[in-house]
Formats: sequence, structure tokens, C-alpha cells
Amino acid sequence: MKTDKNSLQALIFTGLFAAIIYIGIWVLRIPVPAMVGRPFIHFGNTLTAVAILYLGYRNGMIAGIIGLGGFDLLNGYAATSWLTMLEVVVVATVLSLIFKGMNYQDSKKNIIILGIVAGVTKIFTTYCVSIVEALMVGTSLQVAYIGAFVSLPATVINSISTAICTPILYFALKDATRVIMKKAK
Amino acid sequence: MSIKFENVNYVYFPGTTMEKKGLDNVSFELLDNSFIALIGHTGSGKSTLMQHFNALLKPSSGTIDIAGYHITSQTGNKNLKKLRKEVGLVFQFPESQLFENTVLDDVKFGPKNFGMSDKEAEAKAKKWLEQVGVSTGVISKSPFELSGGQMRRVAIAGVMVNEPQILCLDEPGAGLDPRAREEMMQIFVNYQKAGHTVILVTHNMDDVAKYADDVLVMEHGKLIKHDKPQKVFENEEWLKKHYLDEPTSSLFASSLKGFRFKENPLTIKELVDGIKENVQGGV
Amino acid sequence: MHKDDAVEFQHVKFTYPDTKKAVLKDVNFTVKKGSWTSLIGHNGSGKSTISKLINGLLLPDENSNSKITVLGTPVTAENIWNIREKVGIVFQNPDNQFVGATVGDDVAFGLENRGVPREEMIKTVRNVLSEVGMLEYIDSEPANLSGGQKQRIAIAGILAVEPKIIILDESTSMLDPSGRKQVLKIISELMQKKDLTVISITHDIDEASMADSVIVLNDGEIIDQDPPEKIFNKTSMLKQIGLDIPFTNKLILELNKNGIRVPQNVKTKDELKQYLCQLNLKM
Amino acid sequence: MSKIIIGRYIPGDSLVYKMDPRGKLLITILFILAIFLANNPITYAIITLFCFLAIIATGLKARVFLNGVKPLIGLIFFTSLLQLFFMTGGKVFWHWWIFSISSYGIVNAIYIFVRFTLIILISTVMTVTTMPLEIADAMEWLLKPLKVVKVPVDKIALVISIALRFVPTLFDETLKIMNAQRSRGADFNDGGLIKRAKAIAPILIPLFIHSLETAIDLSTAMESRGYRGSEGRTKYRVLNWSKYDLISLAYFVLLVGLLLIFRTH
Ligand SMILES: Nc1ncnc2c1ncn2[C@@H]1O[C@H](COP(=O)(O)OP(=O)(O)OP(=O)(O)O)[C@@H](O)[C@H]1O
Ligand SMILES: Nc1ncnc2c1ncn2[C@@H]1O[C@H](COP(=O)(O)OP(=O)(O)OP(=O)(O)O)[C@@H](O)[C@H]1O
Ligand SMILES: [Mg+2]
Ligand SMILES: [Mg+2]
Repeated sequence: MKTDKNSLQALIFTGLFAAIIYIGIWVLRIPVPAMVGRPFIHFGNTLTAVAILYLGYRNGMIAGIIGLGGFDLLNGYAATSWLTMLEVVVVATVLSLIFKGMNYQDSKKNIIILGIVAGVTKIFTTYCVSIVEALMVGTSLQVAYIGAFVSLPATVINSISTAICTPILYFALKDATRVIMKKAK
Repeated sequence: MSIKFENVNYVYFPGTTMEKKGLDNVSFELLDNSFIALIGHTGSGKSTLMQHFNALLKPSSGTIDIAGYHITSQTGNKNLKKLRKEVGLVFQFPESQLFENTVLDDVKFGPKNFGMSDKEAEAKAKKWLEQVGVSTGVISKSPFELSGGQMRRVAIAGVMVNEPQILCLDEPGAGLDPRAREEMMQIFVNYQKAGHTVILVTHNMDDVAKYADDVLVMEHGKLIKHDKPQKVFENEEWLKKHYLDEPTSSLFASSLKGFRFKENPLTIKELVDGIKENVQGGV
Repeated sequence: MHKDDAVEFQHVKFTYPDTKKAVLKDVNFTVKKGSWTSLIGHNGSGKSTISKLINGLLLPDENSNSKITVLGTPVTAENIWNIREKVGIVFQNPDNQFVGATVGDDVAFGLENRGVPREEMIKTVRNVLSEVGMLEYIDSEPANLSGGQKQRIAIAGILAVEPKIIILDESTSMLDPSGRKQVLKIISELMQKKDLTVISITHDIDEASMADSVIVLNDGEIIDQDPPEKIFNKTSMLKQIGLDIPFTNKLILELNKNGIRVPQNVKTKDELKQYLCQLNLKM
Repeated sequence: MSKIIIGRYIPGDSLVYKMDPRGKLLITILFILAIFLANNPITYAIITLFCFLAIIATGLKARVFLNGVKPLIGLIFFTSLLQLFFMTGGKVFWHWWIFSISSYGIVNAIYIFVRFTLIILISTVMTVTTMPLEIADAMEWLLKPLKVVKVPVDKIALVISIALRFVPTLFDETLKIMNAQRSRGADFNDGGLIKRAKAIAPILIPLFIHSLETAIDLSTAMESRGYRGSEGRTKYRVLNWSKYDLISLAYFVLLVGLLLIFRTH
């Protein structure tokens, strides 16, 4: 599936992956206490990271943009959905560059590192997004910093879950795919 | 310890515009160790009813007594594990629940969740894989490598391995070739004979006639009949009215002019016996 | 190739890449224009592979004397788009072939691919939807349709591009009995009206009995091709390769076993009925 | 089959519904940008008025819009309060450690409150009156210029439509898999973070497998129906500009005009 990113099958799977990401936010969520922001851990970010590693830079990024961004767009966060999409671009770029630096060797160690990178990048991008959101509604810069800072804990928890789950899912998925594609190729 | 539903109602999405009655005042009692068929056409509420057997859905009102549990709308999610062990549910196309790296590990998933040690779980899993006809050669393969029929067997083993008192199956034969279907049914009959209750959701009236002791007929979320197969298939008019098929044998029998059958023949065996009586009886 | 033939396979061998064993070994058969042909065989016997070879989704192993011809055109890499104009396949899973966002979009998909102008498309879509009795659903989304309805949409989508051959690859196997009946009824009506050639791959004995000709496939080899009455009389062969036999033949078998000798020339259900009635009167 | 609804679309037939989704999407974006023009009580009043008129034009109940704001109400208050306590300038009424309440702070907190709420309301107008499918069509149109810089817009459009098409199907599948695993004793609402994270593998792996198979089946079905890429295809679904798009454009121009006149320079 990775070999030919333009094959119809690969594009369809990208669409289905986007749908899974959407469902990952919607159905698979764990409530966490938080002062502000969305007080639940969802698996959208994890699945996006997995999509990027699994489908490659372009298709993974598209799946993430559609899944995460589309969720926001359709579910009441339309005004800031473009920021979510930008976040995906950043995460996809960072992950893909590092993965490339690793020569696409998906050893256990590498994927764990990439999971952590995804989590950390996400903390950074979410912080920036919070600031932009605050500026969008017209706060002063200082207030934007503080606001973004206060919403960090929930993000950190989400990022930790991303770091933990990405490797688990990546390998499970890869094993299963290898078998299916062997059967179907 | 029979299964008893009393005035069970279930509403999907209560209080919204999409509100929909899934079960409408359903009451019945089922005997232990029997083979029960659950029939009704698409959307009649069979799957909804089935999911009440192990409290995946809880009644909006009414009560259910099953496997020593008393379930009402107030029943919490805690402590349902034992119930889930005692009431096994096999969903339609159950191969879609497989996820582990090996067949063996997948079958062990249930027993381990229910608190069995790894060793015990492995022994049980091996036993049940053999029972459902999965050869030992494939148990360390990935379940996704198997053919559709084999995957189905593994998935069914994954539920039977918990040795539930009550085993519910939603069209376990769908999409299989005839031989595989037949073998599958035999496994369930044997399970019932060994002292368990089997509840089978099916569209195949010949299977109902052949295997069931007791039949539940659903329509629009209501239980419209609960009786022995002989009684359920007794009235042609009634069956037509509710869009239910007759077993092939009784259909054939009723088209034989001049024949008299003591009892409506539901299976080929009964039909042959009946024909024999007719053609030889006059001698 | 005879000019009355819709499909002809000559010495076709097929091996999936990365596998060593050929799944089809020297397959030869012809399908007459305007006929209904059933293809039966157990799970994994190679039925779907044959259907994909017919419209060039797969190409046979390189071999000088192997040849597939569809309506006079050899199936080769250059011709596949021509062939696909003439051959439509309805697949097994209703969900996985519904491409469009709504019923109308889905039916139009094939027309869009062929660059048909929009005005014409709108007309055709409405026409074919009314032919399968689904016009009122033109704006429905797939999530709101039953499996049987989705398959009818799939048929409409194929009719829209006016193919000459329709292949049903277990298209009814995931449907309930009423959905199955509807789909088959529509196909047989259309076949008359539009002079279609139908190839149906199925495990359902009643569906296979509707055909003019039945091809029996076992482990990648064609072991028989004959009209259904003849094929289904070869009960021991069918049993041996794990296929079902129709009710009438089962009954005849049982009657014979029970001392009621049914003459060889009694083959169909009606003949059997007649024979039994006569027998009863004589008594 | 469950009849789930993706997103927040509510069926209706007021004039907002009759607009072209492209128009709605564009005007919504422009409207949000226009809010930035407001910088004094009059302009805020004008834009609030225009926003409420748009809400009325949808013909939907007020509750729909309250529900849109509800999940974010905490964040709105929180942000406004931060502004209230941290903004300095003007007359100071109260001061403690790093916090203070000043006249600037009060005014700005109110502005933020209004602005935040308006952004949510106006985007709610779009989301509740436009079907996800229409939004997707509009996005495809918006993306079109990117073709010039080699963005594979057609492919993205295909991916979007597949995603939309399969969210309900995969949703059903997810629930079914969860129920099947629950029947095998799996527990998704119990234990700490890691335990719960691990518990999703039995849901997600089958879901991936199912999707892989769907991708294989669907691509086979599409190819056998003659799909060979987006070139040379005609389109069954087309978007049509209507007079309502002109009306709303005029409405928007009027708004911007008024804002430009009344804003303080
Ligand atoms: N998750 C759900 N959400 C909302 N409605 C549902 C849901 N599941 C089922 N229903 C509705 O409840 C009714 C009964 O459905 P159910 O699945 O129990 O029928 P069934 O008898 O099992 O049908 P089938 O033979 O097709 O499996 C149907 O009208 C269905 O649309
Ligand atoms: N893409 C593939 N790659 C490798 N082997 C395959 C592939 N598809 C099918 N096979 C194998 O080829 C054989 C024939 O498969 P095919 O799908 O044609 O069978 P079938 O008769 O249609 O079976 P069913 O009744 O289960 O649909 C099987 O053994 C199958 O495992
Ligand atoms: Mg059901
Ligand atoms: Mg097949």
C-alpha cells in the first residue's frame, strides 16, 4: 500500500483512515478533568500520527487534515478548524523529516521515538494554536500566553497518550496489514 | 435458572428526534438446555433483543432475569463481567472481531479477560479450537491468513471457549458454503446436548424446523409468537401475513393434493414418514 | 468463438502473484448470449477469480494457447476498458461497492467515468432507478438503505451504462430472504427486457436452479457444465465436493431410501408432486 | 443499522438553506474576518445585529444556537476573565498582586465575550444549515486554484468523499466490534490511562482490517465500473449559484460598509 501512493486502493484507504480518525475523536474518548478546553482524551491525534507513519507524508497528512480538521469543521469548532489542519501539517512534516532521517527504519526504538516526537510536537503546536485562538477573539498577547499555558495540562495528557499508543497501534496495524496484503496481492 | 423477560421495552435515542422503539413490551420465559430459534424479518428487533441477553443493552423499562442476574434500567455497568462469561454472544460475521497476532492468542482473549491464568486459557483455547474444527497446524498463524470459513470458526471458538451456559448466535452460517454451514450447526447442536442453552438468530426456516425446540418470532420490536416450531408453522395464513417463510418440507406437503398428514411435516424426515403413511397406509 | 457466445474461456490458467499454486488450472467453458449461467463451487474454489478475469480486473497467466473472449473481443491489457463497457459486476458486500454519497450519485458513477454529459446522465439515472423500483430513494444516503436496497442500486448503476453481461458474484449472500428474492426477481425481469447475459456465482441452490446452465467448479477446475436439472441429479458428485443439493433431489433420495421408489425420469418438483399424487390415488 | 448523523446539520428550507454552499462558506469566512473591523460599541452593536439577523434568517430555533455555544461557554468566560484581570490601562478599580481590574479591562473583556460568541454563532449558522456533503463540495471548489501549485485537488476530493461516505458505516462497525469484544470480557471504561489505551487495540485493529478489505473491494468495484482517474470525467453533482447568494453578498457588503463608517480610526 505504501509503494504506490497514487493507486486507487491507497487513496481509498486514505479516505477510510480519515473516517477512522473522525470516529477516533467521536467515539473513542476518555474524559479527563480539565479547567478549559476539551476535557477528554481522544484517539484522533494518535491515529493521525499512525496515519503519517503508515501512509506516508502526503496521504497521512491528508487523512489527518480531513479526519481531525473535518471533525472540528462539522462539530462546532468550524472557526478554528483551519488551525487544526495547520497543526496536522506541522506534525506530519516533523514526523516525516525525522522518519526520513531514520531511513524509514521502523525499528521498535525508532517508532517509540517518533511517538514521543509526535506527542511533543503536538504540545508545541497546541500551545501556538491556543495563542492564535485567543488573539482571534481579541485578547492581548500576554493574556493569550497565559490562557494557552493554563490549557496545557489537558494537552499534555493527550500527548502522553499519543506517545504511548502510537507505537502500539503502528506495529499491530503493520503486522495485520502484512498478512492481509500478502493474501490480497 | 431459566431466562425470563418481563415487559421489556427498549428505546434507541430516547428523547431525540431519532427516537425509535427497539423492543416493545417483550415478555417470555425460556427453558434451560433448550435450542431456541429467534426469527423475524430485517429490522424486527432480533439483534436488539440479543444484546439484552448479556446486558450490552439494558431495558428502558421492564426486567430481565438471566444466568442468575436481575437486570433493569438501573443496573450499573460494574460486575457485568460474570454475566458476559455466562452468556456468550456471537455477532453476525464474527470474524470481524479478530485482532490478535495468532489464532491461539485471539481465542485466549476471552478467558484471560475473565480472569483465567495464561496456562489455563491456552489449554481451553486449544480444546475449543479443536472442537470447532480448526486444525492445530494453524493455531500459531495469524488469524487474517485463514480463509473466510476458518476465520469464522476461530471467532466462534473465541466465544465458546468461555463455555457460557447460554450461547447466542446471530446468523452464524451467513456467507458460508453449504458444507461449512451444516458442520457449524452440528457444533451448536452438540453444545446444546452437552447441557447448555443455545439461541440461534436465523432466516433459514429449515434450520428452525430441524433444530429448534422453541421459537421466538419478532416483528416491529414486538414478540408476536413464542411457541414450538410445530405450532409456529401451523397456520399458513398467519405466516403469510407476517412475511415468514414456511419450511420447504411443509410447503411441499401442503401442495400435495389428496394427502393427509397427521402433523404438518417440518423436516424431510417427517415429510417422508408422512408420505409413506399416505401411500402405504391405504394398502 | 461462436457468434452466439458471450464469454469463452480456453485453457485459462491463473496464479495470483506471490503465490505458487495456480488457483485456476486449464479452465474451459462458454456462456451463451442471452442465457443465465450459474457458477457454483465451495469457498475458495476460484469463482470470484473467474469473474475478475472476465472483465479484465485480472489477466490470465501468459500462455500461448490460453484465451478469454468476451462478445467477440479478446480480453487483453489493451482491451480492458472496452470490455468493462460491456460487463458489469455486482459484488458480494453491499456496502463496499456503494461509491456515491447518495443513491443518485452512485448510479451516475459509471456514467461520470465515461464522460457522459450531465443532462443525459440525469435522465438515465432516473430511468434505471425506476427500473429497479428505487426512484423515490434518489436522494437517500447509503446509511439509510437496507442491504437489499443497496444491491438494487448497484444493479441500477450497472444498467446505467448498458452492459451486455451482468455478473452476480454472490450478490445475494449477505441479504435476508426477502432482499434476496427481490434482487433475483429484478434480474430475471431485466434479463428478458434487455437481452442480458447473466452469470451468477452463488451458494444458494434456489438461485442456481434459476439458471439455464450450471457450471461446477472444484479447486480451480471445471468438473461439469449442464442444465440445472441434470447437474442436481448428480447428487453424489455434489455431495463429494461439499455442495448442497436441492430440496426435490434430497426428497427423492430419502424416499428411495425409505422404500418408495421414484422413477429416474422424475426430476423436477412438479414431476415429483405429480408422481406422488398418482401413487396416492392408486393406493 | 443505526441512523447516526454526522456533524450538526439540521434539515430546513429557509433562504439560508437555499444558498450555494460555496457562497455560505465564503461569506462565513469573510464575516469572521469582518468581526476584526469592530473596535467600538457602535460597530460591535452593528455586527451583533447582523449576526442575529443571519440567525433569524435560518428559521431555526434559538436552542440550536445556544447548543452551539454551550460547549465553549467555559472557555469564553475564562478568556474574558483573563482579559479582565490582566489588561491594564484606563482607570484602575482594583489591584492585587498581578491581577487588576481596570476600565480598559472591563471594556475589552466585554468585547472579547461578544466577539468570541459571534464567531461561534456565525460558524454555527453555516454548520447547521449546510450538509457535510455540501461543505465538502464547497471545499473542493475553494481548493481548485491550488491545482496550479500541483496540489492534487481531485485526489483530495476523492479522499474527502470516501471519508464522508464511510463515517457512518465505520461508526456502526466500531460499535459492533466494541460490543463483540465486550462480550468477550473486554472493558473499555476501566483502569488507568495505559490500560485504557491498550484496550483500544482490540477495537482499532479489526477496524483497520475491515477498512483494508473495504479499500480492496471498493477499488475493485470502482475499476470495474470504468473508473480511471479524474480526467475526462463529467459530474452528476453540480453546485448552482442562486439569487440568495447575491442577497447575502449584498448583505455582507452593507455590513462592511457600516463597519468602515462607524469604526474609530
Ligand atoms: N444502534 C441503533 N440505533 C438506532 N436504531 C437502531 C440501532 N440498531 C437497530 N436499530 C433499529 O431498531 C430496529 C431493530 O433492529 P435490529 O437490528 O434489532 O433488527 P434485526 O431483527 O436484528 O434485523 P436484521 O435481520 O437485519 O439483523 C430497526 O428498525 C433498526 O433500524
Ligand atoms: N488476491 C489474492 N491473492 C492471493 N490469493 C488469492 C487472492 N484472492 C483469492 N485468492 C485465493 O484464490 C483461491 C480462489 O479464490 P476465489 O476468491 O476465486 O474463490 P471463490 O470461489 O470466489 O470463494 P468464495 O466462495 O469464498 O467467494 C482461494 O484459495 C483464495 O485464497
Ligand atoms: Mg440483526
Ligand atoms: Mg468469491
